[in-house]
Amino acid sequence: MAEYLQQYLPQSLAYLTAALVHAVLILVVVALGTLIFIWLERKVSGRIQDRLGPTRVGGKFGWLQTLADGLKLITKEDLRPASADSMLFLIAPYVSLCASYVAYIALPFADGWVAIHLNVAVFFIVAVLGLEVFGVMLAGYASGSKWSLFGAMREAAQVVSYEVPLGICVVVPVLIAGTMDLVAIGQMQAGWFFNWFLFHDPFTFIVFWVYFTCATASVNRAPFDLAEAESELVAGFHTEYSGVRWSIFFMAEYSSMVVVSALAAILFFGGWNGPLPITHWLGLADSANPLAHYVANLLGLINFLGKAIAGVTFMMWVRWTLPRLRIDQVMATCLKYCTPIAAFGFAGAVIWTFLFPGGLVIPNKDWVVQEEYQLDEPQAQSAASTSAASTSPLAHADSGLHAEEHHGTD
Amino acid sequence: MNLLTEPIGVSHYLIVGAIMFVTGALCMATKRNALGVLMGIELVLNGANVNFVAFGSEYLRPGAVSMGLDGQLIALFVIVLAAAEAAVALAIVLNFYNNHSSVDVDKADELKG
Amino acid sequence: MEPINWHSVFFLLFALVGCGFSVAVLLTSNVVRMAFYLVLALAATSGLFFLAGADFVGAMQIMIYVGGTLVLLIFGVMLTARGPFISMRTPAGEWILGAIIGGSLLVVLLSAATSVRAWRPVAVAEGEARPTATRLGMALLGARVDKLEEPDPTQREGMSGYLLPFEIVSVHLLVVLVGSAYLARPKKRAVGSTAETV
Amino acid sequence: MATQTDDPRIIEFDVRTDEMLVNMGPQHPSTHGVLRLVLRTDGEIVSEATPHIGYLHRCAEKIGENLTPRQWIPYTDRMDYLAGMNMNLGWSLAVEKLMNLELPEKARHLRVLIAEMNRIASHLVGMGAYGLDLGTFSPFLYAFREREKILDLFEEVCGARLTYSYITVGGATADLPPGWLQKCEAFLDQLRPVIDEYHALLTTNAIFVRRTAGIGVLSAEKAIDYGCTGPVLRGSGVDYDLRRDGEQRYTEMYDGYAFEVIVERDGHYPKDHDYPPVPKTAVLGDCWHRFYVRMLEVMQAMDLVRQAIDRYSMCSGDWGTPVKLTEKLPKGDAYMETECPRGQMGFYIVSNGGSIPLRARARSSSFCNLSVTYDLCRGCLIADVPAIVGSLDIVMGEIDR
Repeated sequence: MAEYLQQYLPQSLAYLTAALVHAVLILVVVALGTLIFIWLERKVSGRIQDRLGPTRVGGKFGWLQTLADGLKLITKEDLRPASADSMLFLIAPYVSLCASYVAYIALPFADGWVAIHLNVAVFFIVAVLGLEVFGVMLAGYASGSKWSLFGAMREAAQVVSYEVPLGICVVVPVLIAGTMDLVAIGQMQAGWFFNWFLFHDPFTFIVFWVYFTCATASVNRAPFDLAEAESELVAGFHTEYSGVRWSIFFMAEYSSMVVVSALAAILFFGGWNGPLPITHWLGLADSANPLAHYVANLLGLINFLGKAIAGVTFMMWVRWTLPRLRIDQVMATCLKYCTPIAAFGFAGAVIWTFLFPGGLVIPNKDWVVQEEYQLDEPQAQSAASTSAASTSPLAHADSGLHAEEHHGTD
Repeated sequence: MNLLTEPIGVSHYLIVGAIMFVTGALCMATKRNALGVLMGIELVLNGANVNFVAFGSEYLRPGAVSMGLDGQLIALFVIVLAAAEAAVALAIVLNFYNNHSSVDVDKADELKG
Repeated sequence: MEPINWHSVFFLLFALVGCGFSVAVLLTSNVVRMAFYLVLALAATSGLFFLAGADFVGAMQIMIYVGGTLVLLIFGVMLTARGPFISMRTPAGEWILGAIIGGSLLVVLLSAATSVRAWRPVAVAEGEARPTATRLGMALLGARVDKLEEPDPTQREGMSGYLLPFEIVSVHLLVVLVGSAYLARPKKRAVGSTAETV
Repeated sequence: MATQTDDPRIIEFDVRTDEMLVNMGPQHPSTHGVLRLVLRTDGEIVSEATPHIGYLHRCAEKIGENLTPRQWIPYTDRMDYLAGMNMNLGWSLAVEKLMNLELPEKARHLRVLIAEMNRIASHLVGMGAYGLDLGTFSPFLYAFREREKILDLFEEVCGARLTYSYITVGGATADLPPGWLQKCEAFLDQLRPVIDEYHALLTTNAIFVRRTAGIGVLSAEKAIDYGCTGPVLRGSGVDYDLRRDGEQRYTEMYDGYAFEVIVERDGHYPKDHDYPPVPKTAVLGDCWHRFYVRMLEVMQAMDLVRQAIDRYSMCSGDWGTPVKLTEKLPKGDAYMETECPRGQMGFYIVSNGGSIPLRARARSSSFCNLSVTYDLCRGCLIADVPAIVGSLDIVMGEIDR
């Protein structure tokens, strides 16, 4: 893109524009996603509770309800308590949003459709999501309210603890795939749905549920929403926030929900690969025609977003069904159940991959293996096309990984 | 010399590392809050890490001149040990706080717990 | 006009953020803000690591340093943040002394950093840096895949791998875990009376 | 996480933190109206929880000294606004006792029918709001959905949905409308399976059990000492229900009705055969038992309503004519206690012979039940405070009057 723009603009401007376009694209995904997911949450909760949810604004289904609410929030007064540490109070929501926004950078939306093709993408996303806690802690401390401080302390304790089992769970698919590159992990699960890592072995199946539990906890959703437990702490860390800043916390929460669900989709549910290898049958995925590849990717995008939305909806279902845990029970759940189960699953997956390398039931195994060897070429292409705005060493960070892997294991 | 057009070398990284190291050392020297001292230590370690990564970077120093992976490996060890150090130091600070109801390091002059 | 080197631009950005906030850590007396500035400084450093082609170390920096260590630190700050401790001022004398020593140290370090010819910038073709995660992992397990082509056999032997340090660090972490749990263990104490540690 | 050890002077702690004074309420999502709890906390641990009341004080008793008993009936509605019918009934019985009025049989069954229906409605709110206190929203709306149906029925009876003023001195203001009994039976039929849903969502839910079992244990002795009544008392295992043990004028209303007092005997509750068993972690007198007693009382009330429907439809004659608005009261005083959904609600009336009483007083059940908070909340976690206060199921309108 930058190269294309360079024909018309000075070089520096061309790169900046290209970078801005990418950044804005992701921001649109975040913002639009939040709008849609808040609407979805209200619809889902409404249906669960025998209500209709929003019905008026924007037609029959209340499509525009969130937009109307957003406008209302923007016009609201931006309150700041007198006892607040004003600088930190003002910055905190943006810290939260940044953390979950940055995670999108390494998230592939389809085969090769990723802002920056990192070869440590899994690690990067998990690491960056962990930063969201800073916004919450700063908000809690800076508000100068005791309820906020309680919320912040709970959040800190909870997120730090849950990062341990979450990390172990994430390592399991990485271990099976042999790479931390999300694009490569996605490509490995192409084909039928039993190629998905969820069905790779019984241990990954267990580990997925642990992952989802820990992910729910780490993005602060019920039944782990201790930091904002409204029946105990009024509203926890965002008690003192109003208007735009409050809605930014909301945006951060929803966008990180999407990130963890999307990560689950890639790590366990085959990412952009549908349950049936339709694009393969149609010859779209392997076609040399760039348009066919584009169509395949578009289908993949729909697939991927569908899985992510399903994950988020599942979180909503859980939220509107279960009571909230107490803080000591949350910690006990993490340390007594999630961590040992995740560790057990990890050990099991290690043994399984050692005994049955390449999985147990993959009838068209040759095809998958073939895919693996073909990795380099499309990846180099995608890296070149998508990473124009990124810095150079990052963009090309991936090529040669697999060659090296075989080299190393020999 | 135009910084925007010139390539970046190891020395640039070393300058950043030096600044971080010195601010960290000064933090350790001047802060009275034990946690501030701890943060100074983190800065010092971080400054050193910048240097290691710069020396090990194949991008900055291609070929055999580079430390290669050793730089990055040492940086990794430093990060891990810094985490360990922070955990222990924090435990000490909290213990100190329990005993003295203060985190002022100037009060830690008793040589007994 | 010379083409802009984007690598340098990003380096400048991250370097300025990193150095700026480390100085801010030094200058502020509010311990919570200090922690916040430190977070930003360390995050910017991880950006520098990414720029130097050390993507694994960069992610590690975010994950462990920023996400783990600093959350722990802020936790400690919040536990001990009572009125007088939030901002403890340093006497002016110490500042002057510190500035002199720090300034001279900085001068020494800077002159050293800029004077070595081998550390001067070299123009490197883009895309030369290769992913490091696998090689690092292999090195930690004792196999140096990056040194296989080492022409000097003596060097090849000396840099065989990091299995032993890796194991030592693992055990060390365990020890630290136990140790810090021991240090911060709950103590029984009678209300009202002073030290009676069990 | 520090918890209290046996010796109250020894407190285990990880890090010495400052004790904080936190105001929970009067504007707080889970304090059931305008209760203000002042919490003294050490981190997450509550070392003291002091309830402060009076934010809803409306001088109801003083107003009662300036109105005739029938005029004061609407004020009793606004005491326990979730169980207005029971309040009307209590006051009416007190006045009838003073006037020594005898009611026709039909009025007796009508009162049982209406009072038990209101008990169901009240317990449904209590259950839903308790779910809300524990952080689950949906059961609240499910409970309100059923309560709406009861309110619809009440609306047909008396035109009001919350403040009924239906039961009055001398009987009720009107007879039940034609066809109402069938609707009522249809409602009971569809409520029965819904109750199982509530059990699935709350009573047997693992998280719910972990949040409530063994939390806020109120021993039987302490419950009696504090004057707790109603489900709070029965949840502690004390076999006491005014419908059986009360004054004769009240118990004779329930003469011939088959019902068992909901109280635990040997680990079992009456009528709990098709119900989930008591979880192993639950201790008699904890939040779970108080909640469970309420759930079973809904079943009990449904039985009573069915019996009342049968007996009411068999009666002929008068439903009880209300006394004149300005009927003269005999000189003297009378005190009458009834079993309201929240416990023992007493009304006291003193008259000097005029039509306006000299004194009108109320003994509030929620007031006594609330007084145990201080004891129960000591040493618990902040999250347990809403769980404990919610399990007492207080209504501030009744406490502050």
